[in-house]
Amino acid sequence: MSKEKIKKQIMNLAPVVGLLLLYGVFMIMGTVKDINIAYGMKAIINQSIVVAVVATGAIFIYTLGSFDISLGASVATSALLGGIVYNATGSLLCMFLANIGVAVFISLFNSILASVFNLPVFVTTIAMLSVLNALVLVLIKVNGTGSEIAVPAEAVKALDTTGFKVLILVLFLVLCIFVFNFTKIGRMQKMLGGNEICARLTGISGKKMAIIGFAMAGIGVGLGAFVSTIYAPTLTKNTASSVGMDVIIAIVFGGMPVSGGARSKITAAVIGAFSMTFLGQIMTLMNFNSGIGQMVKAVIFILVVFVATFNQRSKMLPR
Amino acid sequence: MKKLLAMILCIALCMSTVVGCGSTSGEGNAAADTTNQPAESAGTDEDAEEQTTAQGGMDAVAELDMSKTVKIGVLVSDSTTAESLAFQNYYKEYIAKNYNVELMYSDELVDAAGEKSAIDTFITNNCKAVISFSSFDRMAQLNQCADAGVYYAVATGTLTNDEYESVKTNEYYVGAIGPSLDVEFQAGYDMAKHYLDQGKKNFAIFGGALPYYTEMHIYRAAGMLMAMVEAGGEGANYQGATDKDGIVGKIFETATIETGSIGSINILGYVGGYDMDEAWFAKCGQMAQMDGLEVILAVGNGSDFFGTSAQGTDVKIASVDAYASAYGEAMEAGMLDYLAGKFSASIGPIFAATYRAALGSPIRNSEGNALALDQGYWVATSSEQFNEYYAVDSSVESPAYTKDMLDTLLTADYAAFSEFVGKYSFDDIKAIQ
Amino acid sequence: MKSSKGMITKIFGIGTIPVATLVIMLALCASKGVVMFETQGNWIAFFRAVTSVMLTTFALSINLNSGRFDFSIGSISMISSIVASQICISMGFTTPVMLLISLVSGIFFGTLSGLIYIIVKLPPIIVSLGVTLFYEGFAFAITDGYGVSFVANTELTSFPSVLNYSIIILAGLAVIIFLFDYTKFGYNYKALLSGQKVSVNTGIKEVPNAVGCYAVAGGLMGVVGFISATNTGNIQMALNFGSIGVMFTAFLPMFIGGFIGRFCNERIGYVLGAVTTALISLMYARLNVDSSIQQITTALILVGFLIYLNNEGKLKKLIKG
Amino acid sequence: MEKKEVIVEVKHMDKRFGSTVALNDVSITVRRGEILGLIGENGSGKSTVTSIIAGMQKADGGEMLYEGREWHPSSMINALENGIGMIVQETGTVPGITVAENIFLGEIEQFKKGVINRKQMMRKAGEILDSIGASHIKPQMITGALDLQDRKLIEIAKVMSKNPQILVVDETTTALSQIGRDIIYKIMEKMKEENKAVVFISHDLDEIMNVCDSLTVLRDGKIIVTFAKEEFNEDLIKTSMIGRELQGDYYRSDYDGRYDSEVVLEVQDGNLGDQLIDFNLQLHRGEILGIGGLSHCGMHALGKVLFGAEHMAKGKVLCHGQMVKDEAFAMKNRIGYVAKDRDVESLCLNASIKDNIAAGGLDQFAVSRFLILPGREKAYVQKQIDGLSIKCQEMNQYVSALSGGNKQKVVFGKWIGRGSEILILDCPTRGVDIGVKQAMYQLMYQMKKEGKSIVIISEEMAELIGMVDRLVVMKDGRISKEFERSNTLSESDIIQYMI
Repeated sequence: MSKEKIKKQIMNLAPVVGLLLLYGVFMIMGTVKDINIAYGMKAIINQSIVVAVVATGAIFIYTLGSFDISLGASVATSALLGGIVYNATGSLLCMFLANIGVAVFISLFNSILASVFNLPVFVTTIAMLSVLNALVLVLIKVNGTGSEIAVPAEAVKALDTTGFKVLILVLFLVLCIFVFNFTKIGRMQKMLGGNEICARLTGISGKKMAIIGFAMAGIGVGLGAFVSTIYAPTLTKNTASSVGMDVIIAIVFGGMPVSGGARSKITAAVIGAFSMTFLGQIMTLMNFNSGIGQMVKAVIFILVVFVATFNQRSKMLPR
Repeated sequence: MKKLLAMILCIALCMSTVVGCGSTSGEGNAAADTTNQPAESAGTDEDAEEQTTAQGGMDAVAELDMSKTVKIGVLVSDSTTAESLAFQNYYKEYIAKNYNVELMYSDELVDAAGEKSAIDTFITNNCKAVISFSSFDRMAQLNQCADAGVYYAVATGTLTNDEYESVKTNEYYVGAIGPSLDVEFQAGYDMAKHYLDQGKKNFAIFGGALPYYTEMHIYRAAGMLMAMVEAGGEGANYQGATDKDGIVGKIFETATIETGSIGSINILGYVGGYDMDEAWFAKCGQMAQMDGLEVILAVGNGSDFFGTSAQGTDVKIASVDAYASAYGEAMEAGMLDYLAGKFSASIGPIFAATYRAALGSPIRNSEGNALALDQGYWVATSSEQFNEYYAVDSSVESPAYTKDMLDTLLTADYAAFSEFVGKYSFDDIKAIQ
Repeated sequence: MKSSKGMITKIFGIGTIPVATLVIMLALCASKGVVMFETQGNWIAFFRAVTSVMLTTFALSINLNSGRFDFSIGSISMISSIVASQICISMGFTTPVMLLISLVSGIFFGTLSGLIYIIVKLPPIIVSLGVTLFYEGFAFAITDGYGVSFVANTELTSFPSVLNYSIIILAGLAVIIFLFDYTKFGYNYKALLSGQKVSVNTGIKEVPNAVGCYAVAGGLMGVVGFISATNTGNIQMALNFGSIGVMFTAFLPMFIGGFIGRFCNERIGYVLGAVTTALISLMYARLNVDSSIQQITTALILVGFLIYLNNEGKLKKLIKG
Repeated sequence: MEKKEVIVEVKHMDKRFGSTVALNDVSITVRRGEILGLIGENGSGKSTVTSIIAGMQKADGGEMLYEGREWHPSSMINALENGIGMIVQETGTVPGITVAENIFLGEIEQFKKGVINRKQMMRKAGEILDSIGASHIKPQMITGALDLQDRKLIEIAKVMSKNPQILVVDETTTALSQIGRDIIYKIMEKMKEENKAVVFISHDLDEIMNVCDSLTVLRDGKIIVTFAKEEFNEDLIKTSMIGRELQGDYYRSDYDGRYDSEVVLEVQDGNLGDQLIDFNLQLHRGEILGIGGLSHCGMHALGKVLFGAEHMAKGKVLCHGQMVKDEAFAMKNRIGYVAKDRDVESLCLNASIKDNIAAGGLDQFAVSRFLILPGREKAYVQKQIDGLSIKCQEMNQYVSALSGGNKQKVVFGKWIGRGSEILILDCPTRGVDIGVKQAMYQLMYQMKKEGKSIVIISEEMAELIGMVDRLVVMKDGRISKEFERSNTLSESDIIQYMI
């Protein structure tokens, strides 16, 4: 391997190295401060898992070079409808199916709306964000107590274990890795993200791939909603409201190029989601207040992404 | 190659978390057990104490060992309101400096999941107790704390009766001290009454989080309407309702306040929510400038949203919030006429109760149940009054509840404790001081 | 060149959307027995909405048109108005000074954001995520989370008036038109916008131009922050991307402006786009429309308009044949 | 022959892009009153050296003298202001602004009197356009709405407005029709007469030999040889360009224009705007069909139509009697399409060779047409790399790092690998060096012999004459003439039907 190549390799692994580094810092600081590390790891998994699952699905959208800002609202909507379904049927399976169904429906609606009417997906999702936020309020008003829709805590308690949640993440990740790396779909999506015209002239249907991509993202959103519900079964208007932006941050932090294409990595989401949580925990250990903590986070975020993409600088400013 | 490596690493990481979680959950339990042990031993102490309290009546408790630093987590639901900042200020600037405690604050929480993960973080950091200002899912918070052997206390608002019944015997539930919904109702009632007594007839109401069914706001609004129904003369009613339950029920039905007449009293306008968009600000503006309007009653912060629009009119604004300097200025400028505010030290007693629980000496009521004590507002109706209150409230040297006062709570029995909390008015506290 | 038919098309293209909106909004209000512009307050609210939406639209479009997506504009408006009001309150400055300081600090934070972008050379959307978090955190840190409240400062809060807003609208429009249509900066901006590579190769300096764009956008957002601060006399804090909401208000006027811009100067299109959305906002306020209905309606209008824009050709074909 | 006055001298210039050496100790002398040709394979460094002279980039080493003084242009505008202008190979105009703004791109300041005086700018732009004989372009038009040729003319106008002492023309003519070419030739001649200098870069050997007074050959970043006009010899030049003698035939050698009678692909009554008007065309098994014409005669649109990538307003495209409804259908029926604009339409530059080749053959090597096994994928790609001898370090190398010829090979690999029976090639040898060209011609011929059918859409008459069985000449969306393969066919025969 040439020197250049080694350098490239290191840059490419920057997000992974970043994660390991953050993990190390957390362990060291945790040991020094004598915290309950074992419980902490569990907490970190709990705190990362929803974002990790949703972001992993969203990689399919990002690979296409698209962008979905309504994912958080979508998680909330699907969690709420799932909650309504549970309260009506008393079946967790029904809730699960409702979670997935609703999320996939929303996602497909987004992509079909965009492809039928030739709209830029991103703008469609901005509009969708408003619609879903409003829908959340309406759902809670109509079907809940007004301030919440609650699934009984006992009903989901059995599932609220780290093992189960990690299992969901791993299964979904494996599914996504399979689809992304070992089937035609992943290749076609990367090609579309890299050069849409060329992909079309290679017989790859942008619309079909967008629909598949959004469907995969929808599954991620549905799983996220499910995991979110079993973790915190009381759903309110702000449920999952931070997920939308966290997903974007996680994906980028994990080393995924925002423009999508051939450099897309399916594992970026998980790496990014866990990195951000570790970072948050470290901020807590350092006793930063919200303002300072957020500033430090911002700086580290930019630095990591900067290092990870150091070998991709061009003469012109990126857009 | 590198992709493969990244993938393997990623899967390995997940696997390690699975394996780790197998072991973590085991370890976690073990850890929880270890944390449980002192707590449990504390629990047995407590049981013993309870028995003693039960047998020996209201005897004072033994000396507390305050040599070890106690970590307490604080769940913050809104880190930017005057109230929550005043509270944090009291904890940070006074409590943390005068007691051997380390207070950890959560980030701003917006949902039940946030609460849960914040508590996870507290437990990770070996907090012995959690004081909660966040109310998305209190039962879940309590259960989570109890499972980990961590004491849990509610610092704003109280539990509903049903909720209290279900958890009052939980040894990790310290209790709640704050305005109950009845107190909230009364606060609204008093506010409206204040103006009705002055002969005002034309009101507008700001509903705050009422459209999101935030109960304390609903009860405050209901209190206002109740006062109007009483003052409205023969046959006055709000949408047909004439009593407390009826009015509350009406608000729950529609999540809004209907404008119109209540007997001789008029509700000219209503705005709810915190949309903060152009349309919302326009709604606020036009409400403040309505013809004939005399008073704006806000269930929350009113002057910030209506003050400038009402500038130059005779409209009075009444708010419920905390003692923040901005309100003093607003009162001085005539933009705020009436403030029912929580005083920052009002969260002193719940700290005392939580702290002593963490030290192994929890306080329970005469039946051995968790605390459920009411506490109300300081009402200022003039700038002078505000300044007097504010001087005390904002002081970090001698706040409303000083260390000496709180120290008595650490060893007080239930009767003394509850009496102390019950005397929350400014004058009462001054008298105690 | 300027045939009368061309003129008619032009006037029609420029006027249809705002006029139709005005008529619809008036009709909606009238049907409920409400006079849309009843009080002075209504006029002020309308002009305020036009001003801040217009400035936000300018700010958003400057970078978005060049393919630079900027989440940070909301946070810039917050942080610069905080800096300005803190200074003014402590020094007892007057409103015009606060406006000036808002503008200057907006330019400062915008420039900073632009500098970070050109230094790290990451896609702007990523940089703006970091910058947003940073500014929000910074605003929080310098005010200890309290934000700023100066409700009682009648000097500063007396700013809202139709006249003052009109002055800002005209001045803002004039400055933007001057900057983008009559200066070297503007010409280079347009060239870079649609032909980045060619322009750079020709010798146009992209870096200063990009920083300039951020500076201008920042300055505009500083004024937006000033307007919202002087409206209520307080500045609310936002963390965790709470500040990005401001940006979303500018999309509809931007698209409307883009459409109108085919018939006239694009910036005037943006103003008319802002007028259109301000009319809708005022209608919501006058009729006390519930916020969820409001959100859904606005979103539907946005999607509907986009569908029209992106399928204009097809629609025309459909109508013709 | 008396030596003319030297205007620019490049001495020992070096330039590196990462690890690749673009220029290695290059020295060039440009003289007044002379048209200097630069020729070489892709990546030989000819564009690099001229772009350095014209201020587009900077050298790593060596020195440049311009009229005897040290020459360090800071930008293209800077160079132009000092008298060195260049018309680039790629599009050099910005689409979203007016013609006038393009002409004064980067030097708008001259109209600044407090503010930019738009009227004055427009007037001046009009004058410049008139002066080069492009009065049909109006200064206030939006550039993006013009066709490629007019956009090139704008660039020329921009350069000529500065009255340069040296004009560099970098492969500009490839994109132009005869009219455009004539304008350029005229300008070059005029410059020569005025005792100014021209540096002319082209792939077209005939053209360059016609136009130039001397010719410098570059290879792998080094100067190989410089010929004076009287030394021009096609074979010699070719040999020095590729560094060895061309083995075997360049085009095909036979004049046997026979092919099977079976129609594999046809257009029936096609109509597409002004690109295709009542258009009928048949492609037969084993046929190489050439389509010639001016660049906007509709032939490029025809290529897309044949592949199902563009839909006609009326009429249909049939492959073995079935409607070609989209690209996927076309591929299923073993049609392949090599687009004219390679970097935009045929390749994903920010992806590896593997990704690009594999993208075309997913259904070929995927198990059950779905599952992708890395081993099978690699084997498939390696086969194409070997078969077409694509020069690369490894298959994971990004396509953006390859030379034009190798890029085109990757495109071919994408289509040949999947066993395409019908290939639609739109300007397949555009910007491709001779060595690769020859290989491609031989490949096409080989494919014909295997019974495959090929459509070559080209603006280069020589390659059409050299390769096709049947030549269809298009003009304004219609077929203006059809020629069968013949050894007597000449360019002038064809051109009269194009214009």
